Amino acid sequence: MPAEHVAPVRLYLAVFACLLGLTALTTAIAFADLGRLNTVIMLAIAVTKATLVALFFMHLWWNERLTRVAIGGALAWLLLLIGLTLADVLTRATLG
Amino acid sequence: MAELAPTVAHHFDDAEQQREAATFGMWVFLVTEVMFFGGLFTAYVAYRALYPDAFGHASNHLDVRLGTTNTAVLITSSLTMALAVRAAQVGEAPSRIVRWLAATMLLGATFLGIKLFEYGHKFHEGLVPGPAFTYTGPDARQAQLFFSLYFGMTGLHALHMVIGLALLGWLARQAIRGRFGPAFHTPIENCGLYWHFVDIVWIFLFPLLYLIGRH
Amino acid sequence: MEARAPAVHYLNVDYGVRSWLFTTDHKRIALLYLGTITLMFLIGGIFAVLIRLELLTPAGDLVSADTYNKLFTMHGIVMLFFFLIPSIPAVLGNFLVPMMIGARDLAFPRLNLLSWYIFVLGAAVSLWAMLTGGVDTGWTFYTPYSTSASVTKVIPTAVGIFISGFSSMLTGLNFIVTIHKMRAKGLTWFRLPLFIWAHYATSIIIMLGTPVIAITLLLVALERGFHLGIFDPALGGDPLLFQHLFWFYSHPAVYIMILPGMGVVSELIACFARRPIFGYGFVAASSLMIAVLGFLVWGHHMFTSGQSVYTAFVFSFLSMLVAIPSAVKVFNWTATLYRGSIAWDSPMLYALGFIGLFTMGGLTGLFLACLGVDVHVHDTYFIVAHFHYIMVGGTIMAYLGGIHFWWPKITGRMYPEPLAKAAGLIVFLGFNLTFFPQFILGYLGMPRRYHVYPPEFQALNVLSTAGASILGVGYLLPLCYLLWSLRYGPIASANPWGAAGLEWRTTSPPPTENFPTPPVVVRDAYDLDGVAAAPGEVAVG
Amino acid sequence: MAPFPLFPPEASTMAARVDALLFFLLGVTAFFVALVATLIVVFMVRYRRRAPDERPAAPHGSVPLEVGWTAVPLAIVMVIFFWGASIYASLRRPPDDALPIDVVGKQWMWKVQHLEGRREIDELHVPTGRPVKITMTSEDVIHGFYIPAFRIKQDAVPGRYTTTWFEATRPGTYDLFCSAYCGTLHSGMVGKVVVMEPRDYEAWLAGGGAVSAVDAGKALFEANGCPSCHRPDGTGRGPALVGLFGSRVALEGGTSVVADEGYLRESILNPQAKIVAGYQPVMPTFQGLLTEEDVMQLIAYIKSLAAPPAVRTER
Ligand code: HEA
Ligand code: HEA
Ligand code: HEC
Ligand code: CUA
Ligand SMILES: [Cu+2]
Repeated sequence: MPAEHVAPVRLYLAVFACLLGLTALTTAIAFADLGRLNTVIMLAIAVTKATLVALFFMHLWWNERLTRVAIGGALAWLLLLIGLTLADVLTRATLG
Repeated sequence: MAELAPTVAHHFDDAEQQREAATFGMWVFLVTEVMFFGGLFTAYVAYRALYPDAFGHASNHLDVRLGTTNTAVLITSSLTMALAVRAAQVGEAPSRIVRWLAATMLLGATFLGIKLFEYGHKFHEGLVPGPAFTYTGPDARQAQLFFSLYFGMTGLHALHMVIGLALLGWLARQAIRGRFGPAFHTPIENCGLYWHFVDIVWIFLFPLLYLIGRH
Repeated sequence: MEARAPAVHYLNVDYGVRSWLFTTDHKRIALLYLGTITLMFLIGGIFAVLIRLELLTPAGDLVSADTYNKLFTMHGIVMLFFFLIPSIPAVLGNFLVPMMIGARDLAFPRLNLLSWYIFVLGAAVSLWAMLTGGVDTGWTFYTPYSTSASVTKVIPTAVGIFISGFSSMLTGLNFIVTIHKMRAKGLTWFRLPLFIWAHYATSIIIMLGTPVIAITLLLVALERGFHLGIFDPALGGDPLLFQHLFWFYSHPAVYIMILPGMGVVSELIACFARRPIFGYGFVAASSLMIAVLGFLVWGHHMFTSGQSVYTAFVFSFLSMLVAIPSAVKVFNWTATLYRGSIAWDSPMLYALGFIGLFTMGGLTGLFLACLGVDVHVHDTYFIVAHFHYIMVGGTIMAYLGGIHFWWPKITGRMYPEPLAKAAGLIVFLGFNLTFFPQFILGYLGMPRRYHVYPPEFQALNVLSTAGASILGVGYLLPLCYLLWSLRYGPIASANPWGAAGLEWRTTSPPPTENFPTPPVVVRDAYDLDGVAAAPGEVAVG
Repeated sequence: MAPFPLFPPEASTMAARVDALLFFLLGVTAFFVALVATLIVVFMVRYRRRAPDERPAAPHGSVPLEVGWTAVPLAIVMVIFFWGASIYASLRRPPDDALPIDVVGKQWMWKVQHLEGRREIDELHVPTGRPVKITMTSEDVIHGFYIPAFRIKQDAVPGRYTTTWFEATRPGTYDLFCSAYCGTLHSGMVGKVVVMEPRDYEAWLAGGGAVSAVDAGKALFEANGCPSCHRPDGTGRGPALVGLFGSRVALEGGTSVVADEGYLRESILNPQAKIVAGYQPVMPTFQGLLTEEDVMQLIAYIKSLAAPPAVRTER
């Protein structure tokens, strides 16, 4: 692993500003009626925010690849759990 | 989750190996945390898909202003936490490390305070699942599912916050004693990872519980 | 030449209860686990004996219906969560993972000790619940029975299992970090013993699966205790959601139970056939394949539950695929024997018994993965036979084989070989007599978890009970002679079997630090170059 | 001791299909178990260690072999999968003309309602040579409706309907078990399936003298005030239910759904879940006011309200 990284304070502040901005945005969007798009946008914003936190506050950006593989694996597995469960729940009605 | 040991423990070759092991170990621990919350998220997604309207109506009973405020509070606490880790990394004085930790704790406590207030409010409105549930919307039964998930998810999240606060308190004690510096700051770094993770969970809970289905 | 025990080793560096209860030595912790899970096995075994006695006659004449329901529930819970899941990883894995990779200990020794305490706490809570009323939901805790209908101690039992889950996560975490970060110099991934590969794959499953069962049981407890209605059909909740969450862990968990056993068998076969495992890379990769595919098949426990037809097809299809890596292992083991130099020592007999019974159990798993047949045999004794073949015939055989094989390393003593062979034979015969008739019973349609049953099923049940009594003797035998050997067994040499693993290149028993000097690896796994030709001496080189 | 069979009777059209697959699987199993066991024993003897310092050559591995013993099992399991899936597909798709019978599971009994009126407990009378479709649910916990002689099994799940079907082939009396663990008397939740020649079945049906499910449903329909909103001509506050069953219903929000038993059940117990396009969500829930059996009778009645084709297309 490369020597430990010290991130500049400015970067932290920039990330922080982004996070606050996205929070405001997502709340604002909640009150606009965009149909299905609402949910999609809000989830996209949440994913972006989470990625920012993980990459910079949690130093994933500078970490060895192994940690990214580990956490990526966890997310893939979570999607698997949700995906296959949802597949059942949503297609059950058409039985028979 | 790290073994606290300022010197190299007998079974490690050197401090580098020890630090790598601790950081990697923490990430592997976070993997289990993802799956732990994952079970609840699965339940949430399944029911949201089955009862979109009921969940939409029910979510309108949550207070968006408080939710947004809490999101901002938690994000700020992540910033102060990151700065605390940084202070240790670059070898700032213990008092400065402690200052950032204290700020993080204060923000964390604020979050919990607001949450508690919200819970109290729900209690008075009869939105706590069980015999005291008095919601009378068109789909009261499914709304009860929503509030079960709401309390389950935010409750588990709050529990993590409480544990985080305890860890931070412990860190602050160690920091006062000058235990952390550029050579050794694994505990503060790992607690930071934990704290940020809890923040990320909230980043998802906020839109899922408060926002989707509003208007 | 008479073997001599080393003057100082991990067992005698320190004496007294405290030196054990506060130890951070992975080898001592392994022994703490060994003691605990042996106790658990006996408790689960007593439940099994009572089950079999009750089923001797069609009527419910030995115990009441409620008691019977508690018996099989507690039998399943104790055997799975408190015996089989920790068995090989927490005992043999704990002892051997650091030694096999040339490390002085696991990465987080104190977490390792903590995991044992957590395990004991979890077991104690569950056992307390069982002693003060018991629990009757079946080990599967299906809702809504567990959340609303059962009047037994569901919450404390679930909490006990919840707690013990953290113990297996700590063990898994320790293994993963240790295997990644603490391998000896020169020990590349493809020089790792297959035992390590198996434990690595197992740990991945533990880390990804166990949290889900933890949260699921927590939700059951909350629903029961605090009316949090997550699965409640009266609120529009979905009982099948519980089953999804439960099996998302519990199917992969069956691979937590079998993979370490497969790792043990690979070591035994390599040692007693005196040659590296045929197709090493394929066997290693198949462990990872099982870990990955194993997560994609959980719905095969729900073919008759009312789940969607389409997902049933998907789960059945993927269940078929998961059989392939297991087949690869079986064929490679068999091919290793070809032109080997096969010693008929007792651990090898256990390993070969494993292959046979696992093949049988695994192939009957295909009957269940096959949609058309599973509809008929689901929830019958066919299932009971299937999983006992794999878990009792497979994993426990491997576990016993491993315990015998590493006994000299662990204790510094040899056990009486003829008795060990006899025990192996008794277990094998008793096992088949117990569980083979259950396949027939299952196809005939005898449902599982039945306290009373139609009289035409009696003959086969009598056979099964007779077999169980033989099996019980077969299990008690090693318990006796292994204990006996602690005191009276001949002193073991450093490498009594002439095996190649790093763990044999240190004294029996090893010192606390495992190796006098950190080993450097220059050869592939199972390469016997540099190991003394005749078993007995510490190899040089 | 009672006589002891080693193989269950084959009494449905499905039984022979399942058994054929079973024998194929047994063949595969016997082959591989015998193969592996023989090889192990032969190698053990042939290559037993003769001298303590024997050093066999290390194997070199063989990719063709590895591919071979991956591909052959793969081919076999694909056969097993498709074979099993085809049986399952038929099992989950009841023929349209199947005789409907409703079953409610409850700790610890099976309650059976024949369309024409007879009700029974822990007994099920069916004719030979005619497909029978069982629609089931549970009043409490999950139960398992299992008839080994027919090789069918289906869990009865509280809160929803599940179905299975069979066509009995041989008159006789067979076991009916509850296969899903459901508490104290799980093993006592057993009954008999009596398979009769069609003539005998008709005679048996007529013998009960009870009101038919449709009539019982009609009575419930009136007693619960449904007609105040659901008039046959559609002039009430709710839609006409004539010809509803099996048709596609347009819902508020632009989606649509086929009106099967599950939809009807939901419309009665949880009317707000799916609102018919053009109507207000004013229908009260009947959750807690009707038992599962009542709901099944209401549905039988609604199903009986067949409509002239013209009305159908209009919906
Ligand atoms: C260690 C435990 C363990 C293991 C390893 C397995 C392995 C497998 N299991 Fe099993 N299973 C259980 C423990 C285990 N199982 C338990 C406890 C239950 C019941 C739970 C409950 O309800 O209480 C259960 C139930 C169960 C079911 C649900 C049945 C039901 O409830 O209706 C199914 C269905 O698909 C299934 C399938 C399989 C398959 C396909 C494998 C495969 O992984 C097997 C692969 C192995 C082989 C195939 C053998 C080797 C192959 C050869 C020698 C070559 C020839 C190969 C081919 C032709 C392919 N199992
Ligand atoms: C590791 C797992 C494991 C193991 C080892 C066993 C071991 C055995 N099991 Fe178990 N079994 C399960 C896991 C296991 N089982 C599970 C998960 C279930 C499903 C539960 C459910 O449905 O929820 C089950 C269910 C189950 C049933 C079905 C019950 C039912 O559905 O109604 C039966 C019936 O025969 C049975 C029998 C046996 C027998 C005879 C043994 C034998 O191998 C046991 C042999 C051991 C001994 C005989 C012990 C020796 C000790 C003594 C004799 C005591 C002496 C005492 C002192 C000295 C203090 N088991
Ligand atoms: C207060 C009036 C009212 C009463 C009483 C009432 N309903 Fe309804 N029902 C409605 C309305 C309005 C709708 C359409 C909106 C909707 O889907 O909820 C409807 C819809 C339905 C539907 C779905 C119809 C379709 O076309 O898809 C069924 C089935 C039904 N009701 C059955 C019943 C039964 C059975 C009863 C009595 C036990 C009953 N209703 C009592 C008002 C009523
Ligand atoms: Cu009803 Cu088992
Ligand atoms: Cu499985």
